[in-house]
This record gives sequence, C-alpha cells and structure tokens, in this order.
Amino acid sequence: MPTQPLYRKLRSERRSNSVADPTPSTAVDATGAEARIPSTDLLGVYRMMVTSRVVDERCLTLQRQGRIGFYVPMQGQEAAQVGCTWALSPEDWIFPAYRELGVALTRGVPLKLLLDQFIGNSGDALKGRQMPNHYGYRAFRFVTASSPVGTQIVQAVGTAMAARRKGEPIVTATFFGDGTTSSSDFHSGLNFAGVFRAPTIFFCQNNQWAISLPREKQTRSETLAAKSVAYGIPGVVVDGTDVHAVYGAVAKARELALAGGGPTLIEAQVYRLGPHSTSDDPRRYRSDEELNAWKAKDPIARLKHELLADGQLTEEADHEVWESTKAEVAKALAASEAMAPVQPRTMFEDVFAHIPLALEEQRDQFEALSAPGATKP
Amino acid sequence: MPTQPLYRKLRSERRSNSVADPTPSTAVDATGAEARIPSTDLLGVYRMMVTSRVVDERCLTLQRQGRIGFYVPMQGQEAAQVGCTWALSPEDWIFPAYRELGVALTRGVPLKLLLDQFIGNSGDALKGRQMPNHYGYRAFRFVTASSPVGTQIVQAVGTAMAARRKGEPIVTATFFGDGTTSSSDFHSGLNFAGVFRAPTIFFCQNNQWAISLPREKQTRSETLAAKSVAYGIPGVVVDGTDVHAVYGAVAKARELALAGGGPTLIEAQVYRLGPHSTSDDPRRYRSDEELNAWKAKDPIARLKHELLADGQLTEEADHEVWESTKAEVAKALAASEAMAPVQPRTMFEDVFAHIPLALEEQRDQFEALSAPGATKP
Amino acid sequence: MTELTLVQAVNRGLFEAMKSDPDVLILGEDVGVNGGVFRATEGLLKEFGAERVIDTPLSESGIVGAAIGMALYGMKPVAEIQFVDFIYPAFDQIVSELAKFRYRSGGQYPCHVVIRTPYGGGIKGGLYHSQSPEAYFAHTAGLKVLIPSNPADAKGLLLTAIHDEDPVLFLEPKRIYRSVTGEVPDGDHRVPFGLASTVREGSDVSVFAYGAMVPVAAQAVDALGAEGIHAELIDLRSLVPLDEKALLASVEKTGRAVIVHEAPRFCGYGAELAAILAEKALYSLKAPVVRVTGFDTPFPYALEHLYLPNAERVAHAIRTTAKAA
Amino acid sequence: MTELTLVQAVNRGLFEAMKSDPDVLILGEDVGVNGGVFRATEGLLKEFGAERVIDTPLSESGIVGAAIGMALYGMKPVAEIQFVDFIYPAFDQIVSELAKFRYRSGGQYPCHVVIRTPYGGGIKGGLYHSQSPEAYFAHTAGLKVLIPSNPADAKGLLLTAIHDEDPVLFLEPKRIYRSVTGEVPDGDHRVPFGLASTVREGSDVSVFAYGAMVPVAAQAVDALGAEGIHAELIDLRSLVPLDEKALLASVEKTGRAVIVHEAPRFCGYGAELAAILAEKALYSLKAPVVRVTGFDTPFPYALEHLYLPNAERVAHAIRTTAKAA
Ligand SMILES: Cc1ncc(C[n+]2csc(CCOP(=O)(O)OP(=O)(O)O)c2C)c(N)n1
Ligand SMILES: Cc1ncc(C[n+]2csc(CCOP(=O)(O)OP(=O)(O)O)c2C)c(N)n1
Ligand SMILES: [Mg+2]
Ligand SMILES: [Mg+2]
Repeated sequence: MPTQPLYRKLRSERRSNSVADPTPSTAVDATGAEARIPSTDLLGVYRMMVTSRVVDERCLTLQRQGRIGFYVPMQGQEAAQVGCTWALSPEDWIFPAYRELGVALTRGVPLKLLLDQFIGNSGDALKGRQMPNHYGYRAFRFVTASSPVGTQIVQAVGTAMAARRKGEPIVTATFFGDGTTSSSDFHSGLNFAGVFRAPTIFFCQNNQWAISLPREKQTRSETLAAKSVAYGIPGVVVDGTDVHAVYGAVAKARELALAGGGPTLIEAQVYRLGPHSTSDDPRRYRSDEELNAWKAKDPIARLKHELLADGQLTEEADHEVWESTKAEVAKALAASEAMAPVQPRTMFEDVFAHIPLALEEQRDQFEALSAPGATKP
Repeated sequence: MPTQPLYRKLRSERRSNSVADPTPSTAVDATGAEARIPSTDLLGVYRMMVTSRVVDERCLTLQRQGRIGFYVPMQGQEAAQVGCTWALSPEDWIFPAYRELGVALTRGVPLKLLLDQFIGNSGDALKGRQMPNHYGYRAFRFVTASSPVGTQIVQAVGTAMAARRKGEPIVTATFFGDGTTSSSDFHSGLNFAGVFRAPTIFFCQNNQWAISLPREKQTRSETLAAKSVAYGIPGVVVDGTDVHAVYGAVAKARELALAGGGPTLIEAQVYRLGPHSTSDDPRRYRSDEELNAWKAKDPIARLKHELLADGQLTEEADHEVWESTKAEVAKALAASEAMAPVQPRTMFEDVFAHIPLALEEQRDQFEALSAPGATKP
Repeated sequence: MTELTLVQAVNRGLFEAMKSDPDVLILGEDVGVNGGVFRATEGLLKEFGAERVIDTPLSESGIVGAAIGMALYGMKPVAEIQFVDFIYPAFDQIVSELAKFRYRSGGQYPCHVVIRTPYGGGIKGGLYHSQSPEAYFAHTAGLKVLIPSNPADAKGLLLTAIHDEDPVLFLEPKRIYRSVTGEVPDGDHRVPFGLASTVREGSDVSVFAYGAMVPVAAQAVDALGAEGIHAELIDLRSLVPLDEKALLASVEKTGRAVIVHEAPRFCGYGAELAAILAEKALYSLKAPVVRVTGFDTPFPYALEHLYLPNAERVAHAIRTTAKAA
Repeated sequence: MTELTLVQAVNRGLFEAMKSDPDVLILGEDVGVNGGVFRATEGLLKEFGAERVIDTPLSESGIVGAAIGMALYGMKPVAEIQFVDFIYPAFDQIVSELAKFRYRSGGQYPCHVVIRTPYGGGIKGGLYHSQSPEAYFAHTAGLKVLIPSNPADAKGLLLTAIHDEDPVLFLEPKRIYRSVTGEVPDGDHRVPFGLASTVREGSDVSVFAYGAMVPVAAQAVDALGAEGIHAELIDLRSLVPLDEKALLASVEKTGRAVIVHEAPRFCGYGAELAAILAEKALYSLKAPVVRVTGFDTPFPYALEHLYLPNAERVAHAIRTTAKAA
C-alpha cells in the first residue's frame, strides 16, 4: 500500500513576462486524514479495472469484425474511472460523457445491458436509439449520455441543486475530458455550481488529447484544475493512474459537498492509450514515444504490482482474474447477440410522453408502406 | 498628480474551508515604469468625461420626453471608459457593449452621429436599424454593437488574430460588464486569446450589478480579474474611478500585446450610478446607502479635485467646461432632430450585399401596398 | 373570474402552479428580487422564497441546463429567458438535450422543463428585443410550443404546460403584455394542448394567427365585415402539437386561407400551415394561400411599424384572397 | 477535369481558394494536423502552414466568433464545424451575429464567413451525428445556405461561397462523401447561387431534392421510368437563395410535386417549397403536394435505414402523386 502523498502538488510558476502576471496556485491541501480505499476492497477494484480493459479490448475487436458499429475505448483511464466511482455512493447521480465504461461497470451496470446498447438490440434500455457508448440507466442513477461535449456538466449541477432541495444527502458527479473544459457548458456549469454551492464533483479526465488536439493547445491554463479559481471553488490535480489518489480526492470532495462546502473540480491526469474512437487513427497526430512513456504507467499494471507486493495477489490468481473476466464477457456477448433486433414501431415512441396525432399518422403510413407488397406499383 | 500606486493589490484570501482550496492570487505587477497620462492631456481627458456625463444626462431627459425611445446610461463609468480609450491608439479596433458612450466620444465619434443613432433618423450610420446605444462606425474602428452579451469578446480575438497575421501593429479592445463574465463567449474568447496569444485587451467594467444581480451572486470568483488564471493570461484589477490607474493598466496591457505577449484581462471596478436602462428601476434591488457611498467616489469629481489642486483648472474654467459642453450637445441635438426619418425602402437593404429576388419581391409588394389608396377595397 | 392583463395572467398562473405543487420552481435572470424585467414573476420570491425563485448568473445555457438537471430529478422547473432573442446561448441545451432526453434514453429520462420567454415586436426593441423564432422550435422534434394571445389562455396554457410531462416552450407576446386585458378564471384553469380557438366565425376566408397577431387579425376581420367579407379567424395558440383538424375543417369550409405571423416568411411557421393545406386540402382550395408575415430581413428598429403585419396588410390579403377566382 | 469523390472535391475547392487568395484561411477542430475527421482539409496544413490552417480549442462559438472577427477585418475565414450536430453552441454567433452584422451596422460591416459542416444520416451516427438542420438556417435572414449533391457542385458551390460577400452555411452530405464520384473541373470552377439543376427531365411529376437525397430520388425516378411515369428531378443545391423560377416552372409543366428531404417534416425546408407552390402555383397543381421526409422524431441509430427516405418511399410518393386525380 502506498504511503506517498496522494496528490501531486501544483507549482505556482510564472509563465510569461507579462505586465501583471497571474500566478495560478491551485493550492492542494494534502493535510488531514486521507480517505483510503479499504484494503479489503482492493481486489474488487482491481477486478473492475481488469473487466474494463477486457470489455474494451473485446469491443474494439467486435467493431473491426462489424459486430458493433462503432466504439470509444477508454484504455489508460481505468484507475481514474474505477477509483472515482468507488468513492461515490450508489445513490449519487452520475453524468457521464461517452468514455465512461469503467464508471458504468463499477456502478454495477450488467455487462449484457451494456453490450445490448453497443449492438442496439431489443435488450437495449435505449431502444437502439443511440450510437454505442451513449448508454444510461435510470435504475443505476447513471444518466443517458449525449455526444455534444459539456452539456452534462451544467445538468449535473441542476440535479445537485434539486437533490439538496429535496433533502437527499447525495452528490452528483460529472465526467468529461480535457477538451471539454473549453466548452460553453463547462463555464456555465462550474459558475452555477460555485454560486449555488452545488454538491457536484467535476471529474475531468485529462487524457492529454481531444481527438488530435494536445492539452497544451487546448488552453494556456497552467493546469485544468486551476480553472477552479475562476469559480471560487477548490481545484485538485491527481495522478489518474493511481487509484488511491483518485479515490482519496473524490472521497474528500464528496465529504466537502455533503457538508455544504460546495463543488470541487478534480483533474485526473491520465492518457488515452487507444484511438479517440474506432474512426480515429492517432498515428496521424502523436508519437510512439509519448504513447510508450504512458504505457509504462499503465494503471492496471501499477495496481497489480502493488497487490503482488502486498501479497493480496499472485500471478496465478491474476491469470484467473483475466480468464474468468474474459469468460464472463464471452457469455454476456453470446446472450446479447442472441437478442432480437429493435422493433421498427418503437422509432415513434418517447418523442413525447404520448404519441401525438400527427406522429401517429406518420407511423401508420410508415407501417402501411412496410407491409409486404405495399410499395409495388 | 497622484503618486500613489496605480493598481489596487489583490489579496490572496481563503474563502472556504474546503478540501483543497485554491488561493487565487491574480498577482499584480506594479513594478516598472508606469505609463502615465501626459499632464498636458489631462484637461482633454476631463473634458471628455464631462462630455460623457452631459450627453448621458441629456439623453435620459430625451427619453423621458419621448424624443428618443430608450437609453442606457453610463454615469459612474467615465474614468474607466475615457481612461481606457485614451491609452489606445486610434488604429486599435474597439468591440463595445451597449454602454460605451465615453469610449465612442473619446474615439472621436461626432456627437451628432451618436444622436442620429439614438433617434434612428436618416443620418444614422445604422439606418435606424438598432435600438439606441448599439451604434458602430467603421471609420472609427468602433464595431457595431449587438444586444446579446459577450458575443463581441471572441470576435475581438478573431480580429486581433487577423490583424497580427496582416502585420498591422494594433490591438483590439473589447468592453463588457461583470455579468458578462458568466456568458459562454467570455469563456471561448479568453480561452482562444490565451491559446493564440491574441493582442486583445479584455476590459471588464465591473459596475457591481448585472441589472438586478449583484456581483457576489454572479460568480464566486474572488475577483473577476482572477478568471484570467483559467486562461493562463495576466489579470489586473484597477480602481475604475481613477483615470490614471485605468490608463496605466491599459497602456501596459497594450504594450504587452504589441510585444507578442498576448492578451490581458482588466477588471475596472466602478459603479453604475444610474439605472440599468431607462426601462429599469434600481430602487427595486439596491440600497441608497450603497449608491451614495459610490456617489462619493464620482470619477469626475475626483479628477476635478486633482486638476484644481494641480492648478490646471479653476472653478470658473470648470463652469465653462460644463457650459460649453452643454451648448455643443444642444447644437448637435438640434441638428440631429432636424434630420429626415429613415426611408422605408432601406429596410430591405443590407440583409445581403445585393438584394435577392425574393426580397425584392417583398419590397415591391410592400411599396405597392404603401402607395396611397392601395389598401382600400 | 378576475380581470387581468396578459402578464398578470402569467404571474397568476405561476403563482397557482407553485402554490399547488412544491416541485415547481422558477429560475432565470432578474426573476427574483426584481420580479422579472416585465414583472411576470413579481411577488413570487416573497411568497415562495429564494430556494424556489432563483436569480441566476447571466448564462442562458446555465439556466436551461440547470433546469434540465432539476427536471431529471423530478422537479418542475420553469425557466425564464429574459427575451427570446437571448435564447440562442441555450440553443444547444434545448435542441440537443431537452428535446431529445426522453427519446435518447429510451423513455427512461423524461425531461419536463417549461421555458417561458417574451417574444415578438412592437415595443421598439430593434433586432434583439423583437424576434419571433417559433419556427426553430416547432421544427425541433420533442418540444411543444405554445403562444397565448389573451390573458385567459396565457394562464390556462401555462398551467397545462407546467403540469405536463414534456418540455414546453412558452412564448409570451410581450407587445400585448399590458395592452390586452380580459377575464381570467381563478384557480387551476387549464387550456389543453393541440386545440385551436375560433376567434371569429366566418365562411369566406380562413385566417390563421397566433400571439400578438391575433388582435391585429381580428381588427382586419372586423373591418372587412362592413365590406361583406366574412372571414373566420382561428387562433392556433398550440403550435406544437398543432390542431390540424381545425386548420383543415376551416379551409374545407371557406376554400381560402390567409396566414399571419410576425416572423420572417421564408421557412417560417406559416410555411408548415400552407404545406399542410397543399397536402391535405388542395382540392378545397379555391384561391392561393397567402402569408402575411414579417419580411425576410432582421427585425428593424425605426421602421418596425412597417415591418410588422398590421390590420391593413392583413385586410388587404383577406380581400385579395376572397376575390381570387 | 478530374475524377474525384465529393470530399476530395471539397478539399480541392479549399486548396484552390487558399492558393489564389492569401486571405482565405481555415479554422476548426482537428482540421490541421489531423486533416479533418473526414479528411476534408487533408494536406492543407502542410501546404499553407499553421497560420492559415488553424486547429482550435473545442468551442464552436469560439470558432465562429473568431471567424467573424477575422471576416470583419477583411479575411475570408472558412470555419469547419466537425458535425452540424455540434453547431448549436455556435448558434448565437451565427444567428445573432454573423447573419445580422451587415444589416445591423447599416452595411458598414459585411461579415463574410463560410461555415462548412457535414450533415445528414446514413452513416450510423445516431441522434448526434446525423442531423439535417438546414431549416433553422434557411429561416435566418442574412444567411445563404448551400448543399451540394455531387463532387462538381461541391467544388463549384464552395468556391462561389468563399468568393462571395455574404455569410454562407455550406452543408456537406457526408453519407455520399466517398460513395459518389464524378468529374470535377480543374481550377477555379464556380457554380452560382440561386440556380437549381435539373437532374432528370420529365413531364409527369416534379421531384425536388438536395444533398444526399438527390441520388436516392434519382434511383426512384429511374425505376419509375419502366412504369411509364416520367418524373422530373430537380436538385435545388442553393437553398437560400432559392431558385424559385425553376421550382415554379417545373410544377407549371407537371402539375404535381414531390419534395424529398432527410430532416423531420414539421416546419422543415420542404414546408417552404410546398408553401410557395400553394401561393404561386395553386392553379397548376393537379394533385396534392407530397413530402417524403424524415419523421418528426430525433434521428435514430439502429433504425436509421427505416427513418431515412429511401428510393422505395420516394417512388411510392411519385407514383401516388402521378395517379392522384
Ligand atoms: C460540441 C461538440 N463539438 C465537437 C464534438 C466532436 N468531438 C467528439 S469528442 C471530441 C474531443 C473531446 O475531447 P475531450 O473532452 O478531451 O474528451 P476525450 O474524448 O479525450 O475523452 C470532439 C471534438 C462534440 N462531440 N461535441
Ligand atoms: C445573452 C443575453 N442574455 C440576457 C440579456 C439581457 N441583459 C441585458 S444587459 C444584462 C446585464 C448585463 O450585465 P453586465 O454584463 O454586468 O453589464 P452592465 O449592463 O452592468 O454594463 C442582461 C441580463 C442580454 N442582453 N444578452
Ligand atoms: Mg481528452
Ligand atoms: Mg454590470
């Protein structure tokens, strides 16, 4: 178990020879008792990280094989996602972006349900309406994602305000990337949260890239966490490959939020080891050296070594973790691929609570046309 | 002449008992030689501030009399506006909001031209298209304002990028209020400026209110200038009732920008002494005490006392400044009120460079209908 | 029944909803201490407190985004956008999120937000305090769009909107906020979605209007009575869902249609009405459909009285349509 | 002439414009190093450098706002929005600023920005990578709107747009980015605004389409030839300004009209076409106008093949229209 400080301290550096240079100093308070992942949880955390990796790799293959249409991998971000979600309560609401597989799994979303969404079959809670990765499950307090970046940030603040008004002692946690800090709703979300002291955790996974744009070209802010200064809220940088650091930061932010202390912006520094999505070729814009340097910091390997050193894990047991996970994934996949496709008729549902007359007319015409022979002269 | 430091220092204060509290420290560099308003300019500066006040008061009356339709006063912000514009070069582009009378006057926009806009007559450069205060004059590099707040901020950045590419040694200066720091385009504008090191001066007039919302409820940021940290650019707070402080800060920011050092965010702390607009009644939301405390810091009185002390002004000369200004305004107003109204036909111009066929048809129908007797049965 | 102005009716509607349901809350710029720049929320802060009447920072995407988050949690937020001209910073939240939440989640996340906002010209507001962008929202699947033209409907439609399950854009004709008064039922008065109202019965020409154009069209219709032209005036009030039955029934009767709105003509809401007629009432149409609308230009300031359809222009269109062979 | 795909034609158009005019520059997300997520800007960074091919932070209002500022200064920025589905954060800059700058300044500040962006379904993009929001922009006075359906028009319209004086929204049918190839004139090829193109001549029914619906409609039209129905297919390509003459002339000839687009029907662009016919060609119309469009729902993922108009649906509409009494 690590005893080193959980936070990476931020330095206050002068960046420019300017008239009146700000010295950003997103101070990090590492004093006080750190919340720690209970030792008995660690194997569970590890298994969840492994599961994320296995599903992720399997899905990349499925996409290449044409068995799912598209995929957004998250390799490299397992510690950040699992560590963060581990520190949340199941009652807390999650507002994800599209890369939060580890969050969903940790929250307890069954594998098959996720695969049903990737396939878009009749088992999909979303009725096949969205691209892979844009899932959401009301029962798991995991809000259905959309593609436009940043929109979920301010929504999470609204939910937090509502929950507080209703007296429910929960927080909302919202996930987004480094690029998304440039979006309009990052600004409105954090500002609203600051003003209304919303119990929201802003969990930014700085994976160094927004598709092809590197972090340095996204913003001249010294760190992303430093942007918290603009909203008068705490900002924290954590090593996102260190599951303990992530857990500690989130647990503390959660405690603060529940105590009425308002939101926290957490920047988890990670790396996207894979492509942005299956439509992307990262070799166009980044170097192998960079990739390899980060591969050496693989969060799963890091935790494995710790568990090995700690005696909680052996190489054989580790092998068993991977193999049993693969078997689970294979089983879920078989079940999912056996599902019927979504029914065409469902396309007209859920635009409104009740199908309006005009849309019923469109549906009926559509069904009449789909009847065998209907479009023959 | 004041010898006191031109900037008000920012304190780094802890605001909350949070996990990891940021200590915003928008450092202000008051070292080095301050640019100063040339002593021989000071009477000119004073006259410009007085002119702003006189026009402003006259327009409030005109609106009450129904001679103009609406008005947005700027009393209390004279030193900020005149001081800032005095430090700019006439070649610099100005992107105003709707409250920048002092900026326009200092830039040299003739009084009658402004009054023509307030009236919306045939002399109006905008052809009567916009509400009062939304003027703009290409010849004066003063971009035509719009009502949606913040939009001009990122446009100013684009123009600065273009000017730099064209090799013109100018800056762009954009004006906006405290409330506007919450807008989406404040965020995108400052972020773009930081990333591209645009030669732009962001001049925020923090007049303490956004209509009825006080500054403290607008954002939990310690100062508005501190928001610069989020973009890695310098941020400065100045006493906006002190024309020297404003001038010094702007001159320095301009120098920095021209030297390739990028943008600066300046927060000029002022007070809106009047209503938000002629549609507003500030007694609904703020106290007389607050108003009176700020009235005691009237920027015009402040400069007057300095000039009196300095021997550059006497009470008689001051009286003459006010009276001659009033006479000028009266003359311009008479000329403006004598102008013909805008021609109905002009309504169809300038949607596009050339009137498209369909719009010509609308215009022709409109004109046929306007002909005497055309709509009789 | 109480005699109220339109804006007072809005205020009473809000009051009624907040009183009867603790989950209803209001958020927006200047809605609290100031009571709204048009005083639509006057008195509500005092009555219901700052937790339910929330003055927000100056960010429309913040207002709508936060309202969405509240709605997901089960509240019934009523967001005010100060002028509809300032709704565009929230357009992404409205079009990408609010309108699509239920659909994209397979029905798991209904998202019931009401957005109230004053629209339209006639108050010398120029380009940015006069717009009528209803067509943008009517084209957006997943949103309901309401526009009252009188105090009773303002209250009745607003209460229906607040107690509905779907997102609603509620556009208030600010030009007649105070100029139009009328008897408004007390208590929980509701006017249903999808039901147009016949303002004048007639047999010669059908006139379709909504919002501030209803009184303008009524003036034209009344004037034409003297000329022996009996036009039927229908106030659509529920733009989405549209009362297509009323549209078609009237034109089947009259064979002639005039459509009136303030917004620019091209791709305006009137285009949809005309298109439905061309699709479903073609054989009834005895004369070309005529649209009386704002011009295809931004909204002007000094000339707004010429830009806006007035009774003369509407009357001219009705007369021409009535006489067309 | 060179055989190119549609996206290559866009690329060549950009290249041509940048080569001939140093004031043309490109900005957007991933347009530089990455060459655009669809490779539309491939090779341009290398050719013209990072000062003219600018990778921006992730902010659409930043992209369009900065482009406006550049245009005010006299540059000719071509802004890329990665998918039109992500244009909404820039909606305020487009609708309030870009479209109105010339007007609101009395003609002092023309604002010539071209916004290029892929639109439409058919690539399994679901709700947020499939939209066809052309009606929003067509309804916005002050914007021109172009949608090419083939490589030659893509280059020709794009060059016209870049060398114009007005703001232009240039929507690229990404579904046929690579599936459609064609001969494209080399050099400074221009296709004018406001000129529709007749894809198939015919006398029985007029079919109006644009973008990716043109090949779909052509397939339907061709199939119907065998049934003895000779439809005329018109590719509008310039949505604003619209070639109203071509619209009316064709319907005067055929007396029948079918309108095809991907966007939802209600208040879609097709409504305007139908409305113009109801206003100006009523006496020519022998059959109800028919619209074949996307449904009034968000765009679905798994079922997109059923959502999108296909040749069968179009053929069915043409057939019905041809036979209607
Ligand atoms: C508003 C908006 N603009 C553009 C896109 C296209 N896009 C999808 S992901 C992405 C990059 C996001 O980067 P980041 O926030 O760092 O998250 P990451 O993908 O690295 O997890 C972009 C530009 C989008 N989804 N939404
Ligand atoms: C996008 C947008 N939302 C709302 C408004 C309405 N409005 C006009 S001025 C204003 C307050 C602006 O406050 P601030 O930025 O502090 O400038 P000030 O008026 O104090 O100079 C508001 C809310 C607007 N013009 N634009
Ligand atoms: Mg990233
Ligand atoms: Mg202010």
